[in-house]
Amino acid sequence: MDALKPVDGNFIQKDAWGRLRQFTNARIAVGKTGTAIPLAENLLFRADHARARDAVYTALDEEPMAAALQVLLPALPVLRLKSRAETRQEYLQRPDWGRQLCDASKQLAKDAAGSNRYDVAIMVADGLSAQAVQLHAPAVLAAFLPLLAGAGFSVAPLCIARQARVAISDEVGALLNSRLSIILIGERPGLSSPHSMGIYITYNPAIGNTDESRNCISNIHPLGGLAYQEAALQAFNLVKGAFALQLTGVHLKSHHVLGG
Amino acid sequence: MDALKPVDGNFIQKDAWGRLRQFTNARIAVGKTGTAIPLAENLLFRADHARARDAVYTALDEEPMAAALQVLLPALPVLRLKSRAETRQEYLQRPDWGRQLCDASKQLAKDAAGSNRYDVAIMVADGLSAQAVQLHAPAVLAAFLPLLAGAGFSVAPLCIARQARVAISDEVGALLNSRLSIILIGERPGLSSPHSMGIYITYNPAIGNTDESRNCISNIHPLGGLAYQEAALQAFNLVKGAFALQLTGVHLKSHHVLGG
Amino acid sequence: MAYRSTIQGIVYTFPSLATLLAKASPLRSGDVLAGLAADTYMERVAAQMALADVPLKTFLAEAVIPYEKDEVTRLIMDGHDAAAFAPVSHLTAGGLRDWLLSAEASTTTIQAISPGITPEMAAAVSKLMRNQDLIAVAKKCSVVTKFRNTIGLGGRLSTRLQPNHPTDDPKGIAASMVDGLLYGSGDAVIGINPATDDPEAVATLLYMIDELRENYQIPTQSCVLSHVTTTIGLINQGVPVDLVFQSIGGTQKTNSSFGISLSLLQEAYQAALSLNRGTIGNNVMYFETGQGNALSANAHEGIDQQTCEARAYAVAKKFNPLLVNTVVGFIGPEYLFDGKQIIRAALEDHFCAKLLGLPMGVDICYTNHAEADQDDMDNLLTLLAVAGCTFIMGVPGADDIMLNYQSTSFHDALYARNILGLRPAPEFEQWLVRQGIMDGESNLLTVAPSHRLLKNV
Amino acid sequence: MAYRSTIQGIVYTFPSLATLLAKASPLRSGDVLAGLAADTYMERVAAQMALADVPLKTFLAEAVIPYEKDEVTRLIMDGHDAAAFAPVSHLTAGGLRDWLLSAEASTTTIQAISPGITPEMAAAVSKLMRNQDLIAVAKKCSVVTKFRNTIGLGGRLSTRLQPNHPTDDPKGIAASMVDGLLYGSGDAVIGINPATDDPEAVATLLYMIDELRENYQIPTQSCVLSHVTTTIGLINQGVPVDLVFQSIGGTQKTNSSFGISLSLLQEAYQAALSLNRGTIGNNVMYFETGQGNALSANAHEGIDQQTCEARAYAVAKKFNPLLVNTVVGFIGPEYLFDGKQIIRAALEDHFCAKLLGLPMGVDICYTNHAEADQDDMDNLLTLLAVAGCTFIMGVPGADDIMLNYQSTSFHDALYARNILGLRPAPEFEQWLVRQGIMDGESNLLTVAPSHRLLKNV
Ligand code: B12
Ligand code: B12
Repeated sequence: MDALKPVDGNFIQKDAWGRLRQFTNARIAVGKTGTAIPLAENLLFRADHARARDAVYTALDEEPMAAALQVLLPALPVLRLKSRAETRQEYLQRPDWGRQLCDASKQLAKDAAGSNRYDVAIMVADGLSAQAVQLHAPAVLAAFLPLLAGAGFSVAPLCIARQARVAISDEVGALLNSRLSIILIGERPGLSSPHSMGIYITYNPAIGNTDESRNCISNIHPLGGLAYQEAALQAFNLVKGAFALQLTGVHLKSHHVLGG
Repeated sequence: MDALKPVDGNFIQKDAWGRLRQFTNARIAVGKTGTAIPLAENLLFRADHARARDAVYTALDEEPMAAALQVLLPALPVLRLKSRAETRQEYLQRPDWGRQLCDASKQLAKDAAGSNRYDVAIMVADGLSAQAVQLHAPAVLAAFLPLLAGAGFSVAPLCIARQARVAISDEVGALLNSRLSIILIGERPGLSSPHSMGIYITYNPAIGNTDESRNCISNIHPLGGLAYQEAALQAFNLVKGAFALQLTGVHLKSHHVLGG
Repeated sequence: MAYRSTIQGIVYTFPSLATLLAKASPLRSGDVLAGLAADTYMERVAAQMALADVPLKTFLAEAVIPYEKDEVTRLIMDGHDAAAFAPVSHLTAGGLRDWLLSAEASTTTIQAISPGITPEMAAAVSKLMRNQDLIAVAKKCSVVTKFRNTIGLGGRLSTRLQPNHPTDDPKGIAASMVDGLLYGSGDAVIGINPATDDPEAVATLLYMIDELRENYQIPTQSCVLSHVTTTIGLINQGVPVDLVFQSIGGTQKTNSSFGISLSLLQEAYQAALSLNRGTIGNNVMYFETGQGNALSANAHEGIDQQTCEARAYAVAKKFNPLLVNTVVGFIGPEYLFDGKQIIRAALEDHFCAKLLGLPMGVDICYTNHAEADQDDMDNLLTLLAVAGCTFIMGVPGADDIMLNYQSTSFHDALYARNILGLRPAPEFEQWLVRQGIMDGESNLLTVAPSHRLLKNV
Repeated sequence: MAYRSTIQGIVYTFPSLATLLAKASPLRSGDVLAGLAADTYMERVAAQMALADVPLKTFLAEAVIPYEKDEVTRLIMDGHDAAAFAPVSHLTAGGLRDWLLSAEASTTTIQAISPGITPEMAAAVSKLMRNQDLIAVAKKCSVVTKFRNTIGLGGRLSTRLQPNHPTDDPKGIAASMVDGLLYGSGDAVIGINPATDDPEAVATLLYMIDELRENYQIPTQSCVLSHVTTTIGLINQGVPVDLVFQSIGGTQKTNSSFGISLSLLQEAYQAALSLNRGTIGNNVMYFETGQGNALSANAHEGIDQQTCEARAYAVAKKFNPLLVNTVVGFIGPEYLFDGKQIIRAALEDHFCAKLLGLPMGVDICYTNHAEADQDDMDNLLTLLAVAGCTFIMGVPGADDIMLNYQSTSFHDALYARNILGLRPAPEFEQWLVRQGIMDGESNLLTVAPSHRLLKNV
């Protein structure tokens, strides 16, 4: 460089494959300066990080959720449950508490079930992104419940579970005398998808089950994730497969379901 | 290495100058393995670290301190003062609060002084190691106060200052209408000297003074530090110098004091 | 047996080797959660002092999980190589730390004793080490594995290209894959985490990568990280599987919560070997581990998470993997609270695995519920590159849009290679040069829109 | 002037450049204490976005502390080199970050523009950088200084031997000094912090080191880090002073709280130059800085601590120092809370100083009231060694028994040199080899009790 000439304005190297960005939300073709990511992209990344961190701490807004669920299954009450974790801080530090109902919620679930038996118990849980279920759970259930009803499965009272982990579905499913338990839960927020929902399905829900005996449908969200309708269909297929094989988990693959 | 022969037991290299350890408490001649400090020494270091951290959080035991000070200057009350920092946590996070008296203490000091004027105000403050002053302040003052008295300096009521920083001596000295302010304070704890005391001396104490206008005597402790008697003598010499030059700080050096 | 040490007149007692190991572990949230951590810093130091004095032989005599109860313990005990152990058998855990750091412990001497070291010994030593020790000794270790290229040579840093997509969309995945390849990434493996466990979807992805690899003659291997049962099924159907993946843990119970066992892994190993797809070597397995996976399945058996983790390496070792990596910050702050704990755990995992002879990579990462950010990852990346880490992940812009966490970007790998003069696996490096992606000095070249790799996508 | 940025529809406004710089700073306790930190992470990112867009020219137009009020501002503005600035004068702060990382920015091009960069510009750029950026760019910078040896050459890492003693006892200090020399430490300087400010005690120490240095013909320099007024007095008395030391800050008020001013430093500089004691060069000053020193004297003038720190480098630069170092974790958690903040600040300080053309070393350290430990220091040490840090401290066993904090040990320096192939200053290295302390490959040799250096102590 001549010390008197301005430095060349084109030191950022653009990538020649920007058009590939249409196929994915991944941060591809961001270019580089030296070996580094250009600053503008780094700053967007940081803003997304700040947003994803906020998503972890946003609480579930119970009223509208309860109302939405009530509409979907008007005949039964909506149960509002809570785990043993009182605060978000506790939730993050004590995953074990997030897997257990608090005493009041236990009683509530027990009383609601009475001696009724159901095929399927369904929970909507905040998990690590309350916004995820807030945004997506009602729509997915709106597609899913009719499929269940059409196939003749009986459904327990819908539940909202706050400060909950996946495995709380064991306890809830068991208390509701259900043969299968389904939890719609906020996945941990990502930079590009802070509001992504997962569905976990467990046959024979019982405290102490571990993950090899569940199935999972993941990444349900409208930002390039799994569509609501498709998620509902996959869940329904797994439910059918589960009742057919009388199990969920690693031994239930979708080809079983589809008769493959 | 022959895979069947035991590894040589002498892989730690000792240093040939262990005898130099008699001259210092520094961690010299610790030997090495490869380029690393041998584990035994690392573990002692860690234990010392744990101890030094504890020293930060040990509180000043006010009763015995007050009793000891009372004995040293029976004619006047001992003032028990507190900074604006309520807890240790606050003290550590808000050094600015540690430099200011809480309102009650302000009043106490003002009332105690009344319209009296003194040459020297003396404080004993926890600083970052309450144990340091707990262990050393009474002994140093026992040597120091007679020197002051002998030279005819008048001394304000002795003060205990909790959760205090060096600069609190400005406010206390000013409230006690004193021409010079002396604070004996716990220095931050070190691994080898968790209980080391410093003395800071300020002529014309006034809120807003900064450190260029103080003098300092440091590292007073019996583990190879400055001896009590010597510390008292140095402090006394600085006081004499301060009154002679009518200042303390960078322009007061010990040779002024000694007429050098 | 009880263990003991004294500091300033206070006697600290530890009822068992398991407790001693747990209390000697540097502070981390998972051990606190499990109720296993030392109560005070001083108690931790006391445990380290007692642990330093434990003869290595004790680790063979006192199993942290009973032999009868746990197949991982049986694997460790039955597989122990007494001849390799002999040269260090008179040492204590502390003595082993001092020896490993000494000039006497060279790459070859460490390799010679490695089969005599149990995971618990490695864990014990790591707990006594500071970070610089973990780095310095790991750097001395050398573990080389092969499939279609050579992983783990000195002066090299490989990357797993991780082109995930939330719906496993082949186009989306291909886009990220090309992006990665043009950034010089993918020599360790092109490895996709599938969002679904549907065998057909997984097969589609395997065919797609295989075609790309064949088309461009890329000297690397592919993997879709589905459950091992899914992969076995696909092998049986003749789908082109290079590497078999599985997450593993250090207790039988953890593995069973993952739906696996040693015999299932053995079955998968045999199936993969039978395909004979490696061109220059036969390391066909890829394992992932990570502190906290046992506790998160309530399967830790009262063992601290770092010791559990080291035990998982015995499982990995058994199947001669091409790659192992610890997903160190992946599970979340419940197990590793912040950047400091993640960094420490990563260095421990890397050290222990290398000492035990594994080709260890690290998923340098954090989740959005952890107290960590890119600065912590930059630190860890630099430290691991100095320590001679085998491979790291390559994720577009460091943001995994399916797994929802941040790992290392393609750029990060370039930074690490550049700042320390490290290069990709030799066969892959030559390919990059041939493709005009990199020059002979490991500088990335600017690629024209007409580049071959950009043609079919 | 007000600055602005928008994220997801929310507009963030920052009333002044000073506020913008403060809010853009990565989180640290000192800025929170001063009430200057961003309220939320998102606000911090917004500030960084706005800062990235600020033209560099704005930094010349808007002084963060008024010109009339502060002699450091005057030094910066009056000393600005417009010709050197010209090549980058059209860039924004963000553009400068991108340029510094680009291949175009080589060691020489960075050196050429350096006199055109003000401390505030450097601070701004550092706030936009992640840790890997700070490392990568610092590594490209080169600053070489000389007195009796050559400091700052590529592939070298020097150490200040710091043999402090709580009562300045010459025997105790000599013991630590010999320990350090036999560990290969002391090429940057043999520098004692005195526990007392008594000129006679200081003189005694200066005579002692000078004699030792002469006796053994050690190609290095000495320093007693007393107040500059004390040192000037000693120079006038003919005491052998090699380097003049002083702690400095980035505002006039901070310096006055230290009892100094630019003219006092100028006087000291002239006095030291007049002695003409350097054999191969004339860099005679040694400065220490450290984030938080301004705030701790309530002299920060509403400026964040990292910007204050960078401004101190303008003061240092004026006097062509042989050595500058930031005592990064020295003051305490009030200013840098934990290992993470200490590491970040150290990398910022090192980067800014190098960019501004200073021979920057780092006192890699922490106090016992901070949330940090040896692992954090190992991390930072390794990172700085990769970044090309000029020198670090050498304290026996890392424990300074007078200053009451932990710095780096002689062993730490050996670790860093060994793991990265770094060597001491060339003249000193040759001396070590001649003395049989080190071999030609930078390996420390075992020294016999009869070694010359052990004779007179
Ligand atoms: C975190 C995570 C893990 C962690 C779980 C530990 C923990 N405490 O969180 C670890 C690393 C152990 C893990 C392991 C595996 N995982 Co996983 N995991 C995830 C991830 C990234 C986030 C999950 C989440 O946010 N949960 C929400 C919170 C609130 O729930 P939680 O109660 O705190 O945590 C529970 C769940 O995460 C559950 N879980 C995690 N993974 C899996 C996988 C399956 C099949 C099931 C049933 C449950 C399950 O385990 C936790 C403890 O109960 C998802 C991707 C995503 N975007 O969601 C993949 C994901 C769910 N995992 C997946 C897979 C394939 C696996 C493995 C089978 C991989 C393998 N081959 O071994 C293993 C084994 C799982 C098992 N059967 O036990 C796939 C599932 C594909 C599918 N549709 O079936 C996903 C979608 C993506 C992926 N490829 O990794 N996983
Ligand atoms: C921390 C420290 C500093 C910090 C202070 C910032 C801070 N907020 O703490 C910094 C790095 C800025 C500093 C600077 C200097 N220090 Co200093 N410092 C120390 C140290 C290591 C610990 C002090 C301590 O524990 N204080 C106790 C706590 C509770 O007090 P505090 O209210 O929180 O903090 C105040 C004091 O630390 C005070 N202070 C700190 N250093 C000095 C020096 C002098 C002469 C005075 C009067 C006050 C003073 O300033 C703080 C703010 O008011 C001591 C060594 C020791 N073992 O004590 C040396 C020590 C006190 N400093 C010393 C010196 C020489 C200096 C300098 C003069 C060096 C120089 N040439 O510029 C400068 C300038 C000081 C000044 N005039 O302003 C000498 C004093 C020798 C003597 N007997 O006069 C000591 C003994 C050792 C040393 N060589 O560093 N120092």
